[in-house]
Amino acid sequence: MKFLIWLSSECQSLEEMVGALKRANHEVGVLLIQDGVYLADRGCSHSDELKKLDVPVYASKPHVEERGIMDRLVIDVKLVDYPEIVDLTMEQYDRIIST
Amino acid sequence: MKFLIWLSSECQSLEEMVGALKRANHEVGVLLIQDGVYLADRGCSHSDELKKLDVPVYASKPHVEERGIMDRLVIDVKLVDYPEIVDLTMEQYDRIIST
Amino acid sequence: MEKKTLGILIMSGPYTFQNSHTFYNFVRTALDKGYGVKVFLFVDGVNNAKLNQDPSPDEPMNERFQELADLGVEFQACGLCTSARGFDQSGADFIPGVEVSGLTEFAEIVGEVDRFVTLSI
Amino acid sequence: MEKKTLGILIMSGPYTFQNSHTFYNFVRTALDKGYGVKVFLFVDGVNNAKLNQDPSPDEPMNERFQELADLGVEFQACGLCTSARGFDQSGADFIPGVEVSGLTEFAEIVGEVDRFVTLSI
Amino acid sequence: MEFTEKKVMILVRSRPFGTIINFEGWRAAVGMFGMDHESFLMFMGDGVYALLKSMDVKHVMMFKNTYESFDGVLHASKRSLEERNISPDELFDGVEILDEDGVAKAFTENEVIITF
Amino acid sequence: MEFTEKKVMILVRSRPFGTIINFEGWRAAVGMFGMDHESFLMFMGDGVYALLKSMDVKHVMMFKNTYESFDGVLHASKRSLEERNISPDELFDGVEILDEDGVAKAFTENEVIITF
Repeated sequence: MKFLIWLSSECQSLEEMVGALKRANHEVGVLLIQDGVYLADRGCSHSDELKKLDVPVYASKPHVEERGIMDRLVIDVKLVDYPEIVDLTMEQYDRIIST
Repeated sequence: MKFLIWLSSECQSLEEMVGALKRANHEVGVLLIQDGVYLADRGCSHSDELKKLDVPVYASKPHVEERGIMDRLVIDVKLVDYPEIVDLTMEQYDRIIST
Repeated sequence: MEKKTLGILIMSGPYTFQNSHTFYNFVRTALDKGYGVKVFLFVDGVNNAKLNQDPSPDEPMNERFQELADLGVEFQACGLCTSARGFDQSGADFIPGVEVSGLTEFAEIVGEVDRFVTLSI
Repeated sequence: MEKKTLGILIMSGPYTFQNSHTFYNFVRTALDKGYGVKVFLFVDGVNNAKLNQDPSPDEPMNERFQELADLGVEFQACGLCTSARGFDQSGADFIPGVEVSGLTEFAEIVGEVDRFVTLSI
Repeated sequence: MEFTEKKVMILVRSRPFGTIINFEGWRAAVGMFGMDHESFLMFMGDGVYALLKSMDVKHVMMFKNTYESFDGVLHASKRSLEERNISPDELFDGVEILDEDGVAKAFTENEVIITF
Repeated sequence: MEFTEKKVMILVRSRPFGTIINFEGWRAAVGMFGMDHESFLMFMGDGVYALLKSMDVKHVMMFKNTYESFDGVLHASKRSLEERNISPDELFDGVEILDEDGVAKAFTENEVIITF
């Protein structure tokens, strides 16, 4: 089963949740949205944790751009706009976990 | 000068702020209120940081009690109710920094 | 094949949190792609539907929510949350198309959607 | 000697955040000790003053804010925040004693108080 | 889609008291029974603080009782508890503690996840 | 107390965009001039993200311009910037970076501190 973590603010328990799902052989993706995009910023002390999870990371392009952190991203994210966010949510993943 | 840190949610930059004031020879106290009281809970990874600051720590008694963490406090706090909170704010400290 | 339906729970009010803007863009795009959308306004989320909001011109919340309702989005608002905040239980304080109901209607939405997203504070 | 005055900025609405409860207990105690209190309602803080709130009986927000106003607390509400949320600029949607004004009045409060506390989200 | 009875997880990650979100999770868990869904109340992260039996339960007692009267079970993540130094005997009676496998299974078996 | 013109610190610690609180800090900083206070805009913690010159400034441009037209200076904590790997050349022109002594001095010299 494919889970999409819709992450809009903090990173509390991200490893706990993603790790459990991965070790149970599920596919997991993380969508950084709103303040969630700071998790990929080089100033965030938790970005290493996210990197180690080794899962696809999507980041909302409008939210990265308005915050001016495009050149500061330290995680290999796929930038997505609303059409792709809808597609991830409705088609590419089976179930959403909002955090 | 005596500063009171009114701490109601998170501990971001607490050392930065308290440390700067202490090293400039000011007196600093920390008042934990609302969710701020979790900072003194034995489950909070930042409670050591607070302990090391070596400043008087006050904790709002009603907020500790309702959360049921009275027996879990790992920091030597002075429990205060509203009359003492008002007294701390208006008389015992000169300036409040809300965080 | 029938298009899937998206369910959303929103618990934050407009202006203070970015959720309402994301909500509009996300839902509007889902509609454009042909999906159905059902929304439950919970806690401060009911504030999004309040009539006569007069914010800065680039955030016309009433027009945006009205637009979504006119495009067929189902909006249910928590009744207890509505009356707690001093708004009319009949829905008279809300944009047309928002129905004041309760958690049973929320549970109904949950049973009718293919994907579910929570927008909290 | 004249008693000191406490200034408070509150930016959260009732119910969702614990601030409003802490605010009431804190301000009521300060009044009982003889201090003056001046309050600016900013952002979602203006929602605290909304009339006809009907929450659970142990959280009678209107009665509590009215009680504080009757005891002499000065309440100013941000006008832009008020109209953005669809409330009457005259203050007609708010409990008596709350004045809809602006940041100049906020700056006035800041100049008139001995201690200042911010209650944010 | 046509209405379908589902397995619904109410995932509570917020702390109690500071905001009302945690308490509203309990309420929503009860609400799911209104349409005959199976309701699965799961506490993770700081949400587990809401399971301390020493807590003032006035805000959740009614929902907790109703949820349990429908045979609803309270679930907590073992790791979240351990990270917060919360031992099982500090929790309400009847809390089921899920290890990593249990957490993964819960996310798989519940068809809808609603976060508070 | 009788009205007194004061030195007022607007202490911005919240992140921009996710909530409006950060932007309202800029507005409040301008508002202080309405009663002839001295207004001291100070960014600490995640608040420093609001000083990235690559940021979309549409929400704050008007306040920023007005604040600066009153000779207001933007201040940032050196340590907050360093902890977030933000170098001075990423910031708006004219931001004054305060080291620990500067931060302590700012808290001492400003008579009122309002947090956003």
